[in-house]
Amino acid sequence: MSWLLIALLAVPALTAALLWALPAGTGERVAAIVGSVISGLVLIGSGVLWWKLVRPDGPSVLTAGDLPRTLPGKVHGYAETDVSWIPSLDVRFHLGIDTISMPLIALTALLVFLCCLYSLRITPRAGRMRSLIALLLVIETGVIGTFSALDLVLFFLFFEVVLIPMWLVIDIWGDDHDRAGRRRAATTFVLMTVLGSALMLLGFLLVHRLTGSFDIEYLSSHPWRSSGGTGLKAALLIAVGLAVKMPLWPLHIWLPDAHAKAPTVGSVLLAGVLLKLGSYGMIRILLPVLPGDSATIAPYLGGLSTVAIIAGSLACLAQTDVKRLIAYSSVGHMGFIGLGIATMSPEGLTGALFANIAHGIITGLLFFLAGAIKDRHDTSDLRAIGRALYARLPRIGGLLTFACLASLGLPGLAGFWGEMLVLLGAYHPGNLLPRTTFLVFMVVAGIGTVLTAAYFLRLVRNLCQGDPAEYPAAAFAVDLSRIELIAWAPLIVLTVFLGLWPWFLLQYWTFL
Amino acid sequence: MIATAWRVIGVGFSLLVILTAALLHGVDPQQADFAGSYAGIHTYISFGVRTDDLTVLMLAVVGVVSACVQVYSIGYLEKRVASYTALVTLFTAAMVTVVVSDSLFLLLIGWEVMGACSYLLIGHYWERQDARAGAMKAFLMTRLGDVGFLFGIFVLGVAGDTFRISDLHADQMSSPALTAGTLLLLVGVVGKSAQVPLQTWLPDAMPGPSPVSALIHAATMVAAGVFVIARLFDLFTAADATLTVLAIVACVTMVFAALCAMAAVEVKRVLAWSTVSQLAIMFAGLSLGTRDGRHAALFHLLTHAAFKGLLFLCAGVLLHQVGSAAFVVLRRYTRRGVLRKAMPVTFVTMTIGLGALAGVPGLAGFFSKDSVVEAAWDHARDGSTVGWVVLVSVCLTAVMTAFYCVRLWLWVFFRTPALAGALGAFEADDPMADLEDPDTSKLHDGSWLMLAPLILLAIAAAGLGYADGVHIDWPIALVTTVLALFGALPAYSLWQRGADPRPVLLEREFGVDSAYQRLFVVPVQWFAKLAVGGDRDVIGGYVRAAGKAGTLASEGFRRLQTGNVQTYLTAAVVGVVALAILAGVIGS
Amino acid sequence: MTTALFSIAGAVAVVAAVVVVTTRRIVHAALWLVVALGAVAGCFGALHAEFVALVQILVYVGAIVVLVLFALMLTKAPTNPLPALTTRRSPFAAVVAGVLFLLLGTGVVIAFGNKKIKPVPAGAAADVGTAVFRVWVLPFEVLSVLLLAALIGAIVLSQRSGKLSEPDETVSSSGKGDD
Amino acid sequence: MPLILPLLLAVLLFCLGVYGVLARRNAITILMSFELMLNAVNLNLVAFDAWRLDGLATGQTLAVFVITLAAAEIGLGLAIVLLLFRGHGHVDADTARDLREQPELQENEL
Repeated sequence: MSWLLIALLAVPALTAALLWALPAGTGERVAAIVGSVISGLVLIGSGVLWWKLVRPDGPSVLTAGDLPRTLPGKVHGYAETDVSWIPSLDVRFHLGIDTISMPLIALTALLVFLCCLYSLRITPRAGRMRSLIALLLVIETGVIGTFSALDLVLFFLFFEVVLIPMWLVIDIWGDDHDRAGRRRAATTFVLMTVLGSALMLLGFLLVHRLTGSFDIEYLSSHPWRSSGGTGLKAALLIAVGLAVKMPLWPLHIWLPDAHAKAPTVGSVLLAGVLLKLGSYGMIRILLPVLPGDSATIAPYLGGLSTVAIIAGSLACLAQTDVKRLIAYSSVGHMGFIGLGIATMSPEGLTGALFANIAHGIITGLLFFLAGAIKDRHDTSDLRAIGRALYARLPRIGGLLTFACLASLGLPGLAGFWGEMLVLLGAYHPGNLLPRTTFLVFMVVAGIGTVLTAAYFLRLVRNLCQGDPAEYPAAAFAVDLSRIELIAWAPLIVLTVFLGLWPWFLLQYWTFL
Repeated sequence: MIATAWRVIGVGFSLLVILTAALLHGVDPQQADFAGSYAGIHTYISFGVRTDDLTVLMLAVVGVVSACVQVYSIGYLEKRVASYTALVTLFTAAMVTVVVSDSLFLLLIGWEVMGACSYLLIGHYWERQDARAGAMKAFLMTRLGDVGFLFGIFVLGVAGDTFRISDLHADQMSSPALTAGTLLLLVGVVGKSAQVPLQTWLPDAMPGPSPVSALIHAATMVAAGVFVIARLFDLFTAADATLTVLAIVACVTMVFAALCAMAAVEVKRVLAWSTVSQLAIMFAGLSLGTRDGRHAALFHLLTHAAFKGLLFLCAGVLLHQVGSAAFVVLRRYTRRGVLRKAMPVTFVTMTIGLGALAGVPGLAGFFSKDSVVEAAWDHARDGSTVGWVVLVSVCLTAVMTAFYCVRLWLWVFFRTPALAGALGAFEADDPMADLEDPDTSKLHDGSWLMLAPLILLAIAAAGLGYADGVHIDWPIALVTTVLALFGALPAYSLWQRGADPRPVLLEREFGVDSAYQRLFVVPVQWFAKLAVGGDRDVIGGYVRAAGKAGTLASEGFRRLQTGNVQTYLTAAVVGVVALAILAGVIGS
Repeated sequence: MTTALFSIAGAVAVVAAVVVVTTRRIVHAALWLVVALGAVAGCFGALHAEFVALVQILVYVGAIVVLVLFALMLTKAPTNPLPALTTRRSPFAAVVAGVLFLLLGTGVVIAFGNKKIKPVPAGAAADVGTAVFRVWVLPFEVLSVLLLAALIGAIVLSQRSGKLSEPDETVSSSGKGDD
Repeated sequence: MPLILPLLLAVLLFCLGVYGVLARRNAITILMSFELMLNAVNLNLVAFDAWRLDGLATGQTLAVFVITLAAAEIGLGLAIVLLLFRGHGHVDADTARDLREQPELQENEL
C-alpha cells in the first residue's frame, strides 16, 4: 500500500471534481492557478516517488549483474497496492511502479504541469477554462493510472478514462475556424481508439482464459510461453488494440487530424503522453506475457513500423500545415519506437523506452511552438503564415529550429539515443527473430532518418528562413512571452540534458 | 552586448584549445572514461576522452584556425553576430569533441553537431535562396553519409564488443565484419568530406559567410573525415577491400574536383572544388595503408588547413570589399589594375596561399604534396597497384591544381595586356560590362582585425613545410615542379590571349547535381505526394467508408420507422407467429 | 341441445364478424358488430353463463356500440360505401391472420380435441355475485379505480382547449437548447 | 358439448379481429375489431370455466372484468380517435404518421 502513488492518482481527479463543484465565476478565475498548483504538487510527488524508487538503498535499482536475463518488461513492482476489487471477475486493484513506468509517470506529471502553467496566461478562444483544466487533470489521472496499473482490467479502465476527456478537449477547445473538422477529428479519434481498446480487452480476456489471471505481475513471471492458437489470437488482438493508440501505420489515420485540430495543450498531451500508452502497453503487457506469440508477430510489427517511418516522413514532406506536419512526424517517431519493441532485444527495448521519453519532451515542445505560431497568425497553414520567421519572431524561430534539430535525431540532443538504440537493436534482434529481415528494417529506417531530416529542414526553410522584405512583421506579433519561456524552458533543458547525459535514464533499464 | 560576450567566449575558447594542445604536447597517450552505462544488458555505452599525437595535432590546427576565424569575423560580420559567434564556437567545440573522443558515440555527437552547425552557418544569410538551398543540401547529404557511419559504428562496436575506440582492435573482429564496418564508416567519411559521389554539397555551401567556409574547409567538418580514418587507421589497414575502395574514391574525386575547379568562375567555388580535390589527396595518402602514407596525409591536412583557411579568408576580404567574389565582378576592378593596388596585403597573402596550393617549391603545399607522392611511389615500388593509381592521379591533379591556381590568380589580380582593359573571356557573361568603371575609391584592405589572421596564416602557409623537418627527395621534387609548370603555362598563355575556354561538361560539373535532382529529389517528392494521397484516399477512405456504412445502415433502419402503427403491429404479430412456429419446431 | 344452440349462435357470430371486418360501409360495420356481440352473448347463454351474457348485452350492445355510433357521428363518417376502407396491406394481413388461425386452431385441437363440457347451470347472478364479492373483491375494487382513471382520461383527452399545443412547443424549444 | 367448439369459435373470432386491426383503415373500425378480439377472449374464459367447474366461477368473473375493461378501453380509444379527428380532420390510421422518421433532422451525422 503506497499512499503516495494513490495520491498521485486521486489528487488530480478530486481536484477536477472540486473545480466543477465550484461556482462558475470563481471556477473560471482560479482554474488555471489551482491546476498549476495541483499538477505542480503531482510533479513533486512523482519526483519523490522516483527518488524513493531509485535511491541507492532502494528496492528497484537493478543492474546487469543482479539477476539473470529475464523477459523484457518483467515487473519488479514497487509502491504496490494490491487489494481485491471485483472478486467474481478475478479483478484486483493492483497498482505498482518500476523503473520502466516511473519516467513515463514523471513525464506525464511534467507535461500536465507545463500545460496548466501555460494556460495561466494563454487560453483557447473558447474559454471555459474551468472545464479544460479539470479535463486535463482527469487525463493526468488516467494516464498515470495506466502507467501504474498492474492488473489488465485496471489497465484497460484507466486506458479508457483518458479517451473521453481528450475527445471533449478536441471537440470543444479545438480549431476555432473549422467546427466540422474538429468534430470529425474528435469523433474519428474516439471511435478508432475505442475500437482499439475493445479489441485489446478481448485480448485480455483471452489471456485470462489461457492463464487464469489478470495480474500483470503474476503473468510477467509466469508467461505463456507456447505459441500459436489462442495465445496468438490474444497477442494479435492486444497488439492491434495498442497499435491503434500508438499509432502504427496504417492505423494512424486519426492522429494527424486529432493533433492538428486540438488546442495547443491538447496536442501537447496527445503527442507527449497519450501515444505512449500504446508503446508502454506493448512493453509492459505484450512482450512479457506472451513472449512466444510476440515473437511470431514481431516481424510484422517491425515491418509496419518501418513503413510508418517512411510513410510518415514522406507524408510530412508534402504537408502544408505546420501542426499536421508535426503530427505526421509523430507517426514516424512512433514507428521507431514500434521497431524497437519489435526487435525484442535489450537495446531495442531500451531505445524504445528512451525514445518514448524523448519524443514526449521534444514533440511537446514542438507542439507548444506550433501553437504559439498558430496563435500569432491565427492559422497553421504554412502558406498563410509566410516565411522569414527568423526576422519576425527570432526567438520562436530559433527555438523551432532547435526543436526540429532535436526531433530529427541530432546526436547530442535527446532524440538521438532512442533512435540509435532502436537501430542497434534491429542490428541484432532477439534470439527468436529473423535477423536478415531486421537488417533490412534497420537500413530502411536509417533512410527514414534522412527523410526526417529532409522534412524538418523543409519546414525550417519554408517557415523560418526567407526574405523578410516579402513578409513584413505584423505589428501585433510579439516574440516569446515570459510565460512561454517559463513553460518551455524545462523541455528545452531536458532535451539537451538527456542528449548529453542519456545515462540518467539508461542506467535504470540495464536489466532489460 | 551579448554579441561582445559571445565574441569574447569564442576567441577565448579557441585560445583555450590552443593552450590545451600546447599542454598536451609530448604527454604520453592516455584515455579516460567519464560517464557510461549499459544500454540493455550487454551493450556498454560510454563517453571517454583520449590524447595522443593525432589529438594534439588536430587540436592545434582547430585552435589556430578557429582563433583566426573568430578574430577575422569580428571585422567581417555586421549583423546577427551573437548567433553567428555562438554557432562558430559550438562548431569548434564539436570538432574538438570529435578530436578528443575515445568513444564512438561521443565522436558521432561531435560529428553530427558539426553537420548541424554547418547547416545553420551556411544558412546564415537565410534571406538568400541559394544559401537556404545550400544549407539544406549540406545537411541532408552529410546526414545520408552519417547513417552509414552510424551503421558502421554498430558493426564495428558489436564485432569488437566495445564502443571504445582505444579498445577496438582489428584482430578481435571477423574479416567480413571489419570490411563491412569500415566500408560503412567510409560512407560517412565520404559524405562529411564531400568525396564522390556525395561531393555536390560543398560547392553549394559557398553562400555561407567566408570565415565559416574557411573553418569548414580548413580545420573542421571536412577534415573530420580524414581524422576519423587516421584515428581508426589500424582497422582500415586490416581491411584491404575498404582501402581499395577508398583509393578509387579518392582518385576519382581528386581528378573530378580539379576538373570542376578549372571551369568554375567564382573564387569561392574554385576554392571549394580545390578543397574536395586536396582532401582526396589526403585520402589517397591514407588509402596506401602505410605509416608513411598516413603521415603524409596528416602533413597535408596540416598545411592544407593553413593555406586553405588563408585563401578563404582572402576571398572573404574580396567579398567584403567588393561585394562579390565572381570573376566577372572582380574583373571590372581588375581591368584598371586597381584590386591589387588597393589591397596589397590581401594580394600578397593570397598569392602565398595560391602558391602553396599549387605546390610552388618552398611553400608548405609543395612539401606535403611531395610527401604524399613519395609515399605513393614507395608503395608503388613495392608492387602495389593502388600505389600506382594514386601516384598517377596525384600527379595529374598537381598539373590541374597549378592550372586553376594560376588561372584564378591572373584573372583576378592582373589586367590582360592583350585586351587593353577589357573584361576578357568573362565579357559575354557580364550584363554590366559596358557600364562605367565601378567606384574604386572606397576599395581598401580590410581592418587589421581581418588582416592579422591573414598574415598569421600566410606565414604558416609559407613556413609549415619546414615544420616536419626538411627532407626532400630531389627527383620527386623535380618531377612535381615540372608538372606544376606544365599546368601553369597553359593557364598563363590562355590568360594572355584573353581566353578562358570552359567546356560545358565541366561548367555543369558533369551534370551530377541535376542527375541527383532527377534521381532522388523528384522521386521523393513524388512519393511524398503519393503518401499523402494514400493516407487521404486509401487509408482514410477505409475509415470514412466504415463511418459511411454505419450512417447508411442507420438510414436504412430509420426507413422502417414509418409512423404507421398498423405496420408496427403487423410486424409484431408476424414476429409472434414466427416465434411461436420457431418454438414449436425447436420443441418438437 | 346446447350444442346446437351454440353452433347456431357461433355461426351467426362468425358471419357477422366477417362482415364487420370486410364491409365498406362503416355504419354497417357498427351495426353488424351488434349482431356479432349479440351472437356471442347467445354463446355465453348456451354455456350456461347467463349473467355474463346479460352483461355482454347490456355493456357491449347497449353502451359500447352506442358509443361507437356516436363516435362515427362525431367524426362525420359517411354512410355510403368507401372505396378504400382497407389498407394496401390487407392481403398480407389476411395471410398473417390465416396463419395465426391455423397455428392457434392446431394448438387447441391438439390440446383439447377430445375434451367434453358438461354444462351445469352455474352462471346465475347469485353465483357470480358471490364469487366476485367473496374471492375477487380486491381486483374488483382495483377495476373500479381503473374505470375512474379511464373516465378522467377520456375527459381530459376530449377536452377542447389550447393546452395541448403548448407541450409541443416546449419540446421543440428544449430540443433547440442543446445545439 | 365438445370443448373444441367454443375454442375454435374463439380462435376464429380472434383472427378476424386481428385481420381487422391490421387491415382496416378507419380508426373506429380498428376499435371494433379490438372488441371482436376481446370477445374471443371472453368466449375462451367462459368455455374453460364451464369445462373446469372450479366452483369459484373464475372464468365468468374474469369475463365480466374484461367486459368492464373493454368499456374503459373503448371510452379512451374513442377519445383518442376524436382527438385525432380534431387535429387532422380524418380518422385514417394509415395516414396518421406523425411519429415517422423526419428526414430533415438528419444533419448531425458523421
